[in-house]
Amino acid sequence: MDFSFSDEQQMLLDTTRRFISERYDFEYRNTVRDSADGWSRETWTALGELGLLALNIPEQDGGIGAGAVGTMLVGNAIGEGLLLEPFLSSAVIATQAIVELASTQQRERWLPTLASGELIAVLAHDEISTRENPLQVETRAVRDGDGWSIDGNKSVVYHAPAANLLLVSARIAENEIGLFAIPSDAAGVQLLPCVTVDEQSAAAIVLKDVRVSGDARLGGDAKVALQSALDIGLAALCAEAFGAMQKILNATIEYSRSRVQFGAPIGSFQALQHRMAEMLMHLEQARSMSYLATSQCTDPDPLARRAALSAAMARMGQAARYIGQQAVQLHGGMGMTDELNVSHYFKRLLAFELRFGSTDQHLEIYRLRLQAA
Amino acid sequence: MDFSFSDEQQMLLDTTRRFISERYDFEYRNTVRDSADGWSRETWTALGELGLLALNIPEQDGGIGAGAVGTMLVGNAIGEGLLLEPFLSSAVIATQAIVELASTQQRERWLPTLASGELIAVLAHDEISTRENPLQVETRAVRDGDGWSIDGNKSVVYHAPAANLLLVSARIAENEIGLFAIPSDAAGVQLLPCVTVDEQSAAAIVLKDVRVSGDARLGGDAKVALQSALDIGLAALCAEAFGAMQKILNATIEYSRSRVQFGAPIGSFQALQHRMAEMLMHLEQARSMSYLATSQCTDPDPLARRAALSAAMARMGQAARYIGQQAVQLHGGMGMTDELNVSHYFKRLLAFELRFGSTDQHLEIYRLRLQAA
Amino acid sequence: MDLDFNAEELAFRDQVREFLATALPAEIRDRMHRSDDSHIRDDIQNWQKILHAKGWGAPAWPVEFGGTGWSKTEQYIFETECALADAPAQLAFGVKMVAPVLMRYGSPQQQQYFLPRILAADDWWCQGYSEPGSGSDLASLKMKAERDGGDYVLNGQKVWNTLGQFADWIFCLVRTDSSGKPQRGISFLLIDMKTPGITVRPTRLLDGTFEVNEIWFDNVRVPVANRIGEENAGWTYAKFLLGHERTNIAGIGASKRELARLKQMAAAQPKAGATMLQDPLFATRIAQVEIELRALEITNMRVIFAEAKKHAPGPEASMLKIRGTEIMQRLSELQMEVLGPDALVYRDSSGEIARETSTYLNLRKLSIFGGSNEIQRNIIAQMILGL
Amino acid sequence: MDLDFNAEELAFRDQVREFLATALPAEIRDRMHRSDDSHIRDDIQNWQKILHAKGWGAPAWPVEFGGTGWSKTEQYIFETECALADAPAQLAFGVKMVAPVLMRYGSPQQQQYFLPRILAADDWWCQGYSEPGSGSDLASLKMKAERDGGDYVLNGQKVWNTLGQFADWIFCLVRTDSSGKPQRGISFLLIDMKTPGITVRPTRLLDGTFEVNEIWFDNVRVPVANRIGEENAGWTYAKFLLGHERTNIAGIGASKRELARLKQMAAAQPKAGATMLQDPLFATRIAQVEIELRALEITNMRVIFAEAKKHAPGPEASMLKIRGTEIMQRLSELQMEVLGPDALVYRDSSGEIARETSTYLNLRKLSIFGGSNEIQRNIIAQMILGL
Repeated sequence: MDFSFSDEQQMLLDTTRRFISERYDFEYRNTVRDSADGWSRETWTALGELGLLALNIPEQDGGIGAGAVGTMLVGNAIGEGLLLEPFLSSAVIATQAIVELASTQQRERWLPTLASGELIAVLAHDEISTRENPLQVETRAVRDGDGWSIDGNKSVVYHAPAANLLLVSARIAENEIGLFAIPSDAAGVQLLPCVTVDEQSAAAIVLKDVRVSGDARLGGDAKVALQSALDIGLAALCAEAFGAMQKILNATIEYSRSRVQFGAPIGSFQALQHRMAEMLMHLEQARSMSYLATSQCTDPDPLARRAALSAAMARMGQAARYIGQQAVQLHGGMGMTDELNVSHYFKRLLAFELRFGSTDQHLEIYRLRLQAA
Repeated sequence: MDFSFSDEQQMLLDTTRRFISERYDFEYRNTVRDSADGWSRETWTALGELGLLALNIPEQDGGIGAGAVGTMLVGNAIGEGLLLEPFLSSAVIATQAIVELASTQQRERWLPTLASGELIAVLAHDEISTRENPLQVETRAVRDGDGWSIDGNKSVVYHAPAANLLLVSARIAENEIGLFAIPSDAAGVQLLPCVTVDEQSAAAIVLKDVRVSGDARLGGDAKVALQSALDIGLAALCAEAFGAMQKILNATIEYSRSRVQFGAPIGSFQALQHRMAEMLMHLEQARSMSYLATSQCTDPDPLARRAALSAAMARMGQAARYIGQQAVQLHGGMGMTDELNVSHYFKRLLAFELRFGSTDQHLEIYRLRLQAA
Repeated sequence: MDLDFNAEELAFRDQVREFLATALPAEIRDRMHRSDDSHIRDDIQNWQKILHAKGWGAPAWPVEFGGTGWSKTEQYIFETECALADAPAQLAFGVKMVAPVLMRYGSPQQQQYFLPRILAADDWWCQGYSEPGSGSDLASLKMKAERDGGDYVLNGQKVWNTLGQFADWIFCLVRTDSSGKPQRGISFLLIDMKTPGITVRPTRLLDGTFEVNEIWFDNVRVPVANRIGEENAGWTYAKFLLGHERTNIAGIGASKRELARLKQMAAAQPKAGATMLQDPLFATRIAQVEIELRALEITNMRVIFAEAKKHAPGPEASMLKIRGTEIMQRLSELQMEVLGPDALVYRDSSGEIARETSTYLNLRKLSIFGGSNEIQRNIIAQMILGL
Repeated sequence: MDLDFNAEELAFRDQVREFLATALPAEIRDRMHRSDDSHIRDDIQNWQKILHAKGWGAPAWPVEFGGTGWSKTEQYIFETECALADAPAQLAFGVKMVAPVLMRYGSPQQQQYFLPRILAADDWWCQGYSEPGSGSDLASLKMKAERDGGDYVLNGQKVWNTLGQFADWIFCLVRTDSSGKPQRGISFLLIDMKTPGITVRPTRLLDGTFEVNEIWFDNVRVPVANRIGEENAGWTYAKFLLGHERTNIAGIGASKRELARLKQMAAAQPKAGATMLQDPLFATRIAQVEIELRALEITNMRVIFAEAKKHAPGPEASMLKIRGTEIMQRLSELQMEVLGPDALVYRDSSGEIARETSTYLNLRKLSIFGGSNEIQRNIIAQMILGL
């Protein structure tokens, strides 16, 4: 039992936090949000220069190989800073899928540019059918000479408009899923851009007879690697959510100290004090569950991994909702405005509840396992 | 829409309340509780003299025919006074079953003595099997010449040790239930007395080859009448529970006004004020649902009746738990003692949650209806 | 005791339903159904004109002022049916807020000028109460009104002004005396929004909409004749108004409408070979809110019944406000949960805003505005429990 | 970061498990399993003697006083395993409460006399803190101790004294000075329960049991030598003690044990052709509490890890107390719900008390005693959040 972090891990956290405090304050973030792209290439390049895009690239591939704990700490800071750049999408999930599945040639082609930020890749996986079963893909890839022809519809893919490369999951046979690397400007690929509730750029993707060569496919059956990439992404998303929760609670405590009503700071009212105490307990339970997700997201036992990750998501979803809603409530009308950061954290936490399965879905996964035991 | 009560109804409430305040204070109640029988014959006779045991006897049978509303108001007062006498068991449920099913001869025999309190009858119905389905009776009655032989096990029957007459439900055929009036001292009847969590006298009943004559049976198939008696009983139990909730909340408010900690009455602390405000909202929602149960417990449409009664039980069970637990909590250590009435109300409310189906069971009944709609 | 409507009440309800079925323009109803606020000023004003033509422009007003003379129960039935039919809510600031104050405390001239114009939707009213430092603690408001001849000269700022961007008139609480207790020294003014020196700045909310405003007053001159009642007695009028604002605060009709929508959504959402409505846990969540709403409906009718006897809305309205807003927020949570990952899309490629998500965000205000739910709990503790 | 126990910690756990499997007498374990308190004094004392013989009589004490010298983690493992094995909890008043005060503030004579006797279960200790008017507001205590030669003369009343009916000694907070702030003027005395003038009156609780007492002091003479530390400095010692009382406050082991029992009960209770464990709603309720417990277990270990570095238990213990007691109460609610109507029977015809029902009633105390959960929230707000 050890809750300390290595010097290297701590440095990742400090580096990211320092970058955010120096280069990505709330005002700058709002400029980025209001820009046409909704994210900042400049920030992205800087993150690459700091090495943060190489966290999930193994050392032998020229990366940092920071593992789940390093990713968690950076994720915390990214959640704290509400970054709008595709860290989770490209540097965690897509990178992990490539690391797991790609051939030597593909690795050499993609990993260095992923690390620098030149290449942005996103996993185009979710569909209507994956809501109930994350591996139930309806997009189909059929043989087309040496290559493949791909047809299907992908629902909201975070940061797809920013991506050069789409990693598209497609069903090849009844029980086989392939992962295909498709340039986002390939013929037959149509992006339907949208803005997510947490104001990130995303797109639904329509694939119509998209022809790719044989070497566009990464590895063989992609099911295990897909699940692995999604699970590592889930743990990183938990880390982001925890960072956001911590910040929104701190903002609430600060606000309650300075906001005076009836001649006293509202933080001196016992009912509000107890509310904030409750928020803190949610926060600490969420921190514990974020640790659990991080330490179990690479567990080779799929059942134990599922149970731990679902427990984490169920508990953190509950914390996200309670902390988020109460933070807005305690800010009063100010919490409803776009002007304070509290509403932005609130929306990020709402998106957390909606990505990677809802609180109830994870509760169900956990409950079914409990009933089967 | 009319929430007023008739003068007659209001008088029933006033009469019962006056009787309790003059003759059944907390001290007296504790003497009754600690007595060997656990209830007071003297009180029972007095209730009969006040006419309160004839509430559910129709006027043409010499009763008051006060209906569900009158029963509710008396039930409120009985819950407020935490009476230990078999009002609900005998004067409501058993009386209703007799009124619904009994022949003229049986009515003439039983109803006058029920009204005076001389006769105490209880419905011996619940078994292990009725927990899931209230009409799933495993006790069997088989023909024995002109009469019947009855075998089975009845679980906790409130006030059975006080009863002269047991109304025993028994299966006659696959889809037919008979109700049999059996003297409690009949051969083959064994009472296993127990004390309930709300300190009322009760018993499990073992029936071994209990022989009764043909005229011991009340009416034909008893299913409809049984459900009717149980439903009227349920509404009356809701009324008792509401009375108890109101009293325990008032006791809590009073206590919070007088108990001084940190130099101020604890009722001046905002967190506790808000807790009591929440308790009040539960109370008012419970009152509304008690009204609903009362007005729907005789609804001829069985589905509408089920939905309304289950909604009432689910909501009132939730209120009973919240109000009961918080009342003990706000009384601090004193709430844990036998000395104050708060713990007695708390236990009465706990029993409310366990009788006539749990909160979750009623939620399920309601939910299934909603899904079927 | 009878929980059901009697024959007369049912007949009245049928009359309202029939009117709504024929008189509510389809395009308004459809926009309301989609929470489309793009024509909100016109939709509200046009509907008010239709109601006025029918003689139903002011359900709660006495007949002598052009009201319906309806009982509390009839008013409740009317509002509930309107909400169920997706009719726009009447603009409360005129009909329900400033009008009762005018009727009770206004001068004959004020009454004669303003009340008919409110009925006929000639004027759009808004409210100037909250200030940056005065939210829950309203009595601490600071906006100065200094006498200068026959005028007050106003300087200061109001916030959380709802829909004031469309307003012709605003009623304001202003400080006319700072010497005594804060509740003393407040006056109640009616102000023409076209008066020079008024600047309206919309506040961007978390859902991207602009439904509240900051209003700046820079040497704004308001005739003394536009004051309601006595100088420095505004707090009395504001408290009177507060009671009236809360008559339909439980929002039973709106919640019933959204509950029905929730069930439809859940019945259409696939889950485990069936639908989300068939999911035991989710259906239990729906059942719980439906039961809570049923209880609140009865509680609401009880309050109406009691008020009809003693006339003034009491602190019970605080309970209706808390539970009513909790139910509305809960329904919007559950609707969002039915959408699941689809609720992530806030604005799709056609620029369409996702109704359920934006509603969820927007409805966080319910427990904050109109006297926060914490303030309501204080009121319950103090006014009902006597703590 | 590693959430799992390392090899040494696992080896230690196995050692504890093996010891418990062999050394815990079956009849004690069975009584504890049934929540049978009929032999509670003997069971606790006998188990303490067994632990003492093994050298484990005082897991948290330093070696020089006869303790184990175990790390915080080892102490946590030991207590968790003991609870899982249905071993009686050690009597906290001696080993965990008065002993740390003696070690830190006691005189050498006091240490030499009392500590070995605590270890060997020679003395049963109890606590005299609360008074009728001083519950949450402990500093307002009034019990008078007046100097008379080499003695204090005590007059007053203590309440909520747990298991004092068996006690040989009591440690008391008494008032030796009423002139200044209430926290000043309190002294900490060790009192022989056989001293003339002490009357113990058991308090009947809502579950019919007698586990707390009122203690009356009528001119009770206590030698000044039995005072801990300085006169009027007792509040300091009490605060020090309070921290120590809360090390294992989350009760992870006990909750894990009761969770396992809950699942067994649910798996044995028929429901709809299957069992209650197969019921989606009830299983969800179990899942929620299991997840909360898993999170609290990690939170608890985090607190232990942090404490091991800075030594003093901090206000984080308040979080563990609140969540830990909520979980224990929730588990007992759910056990009672499995029993359903059977939980109505409190005492059956054989005089047997229903375990689950009486436990449910009894555990209401968890959120009240040991610093109510409201007081803990105050502590969190003030000490952690700085409000």
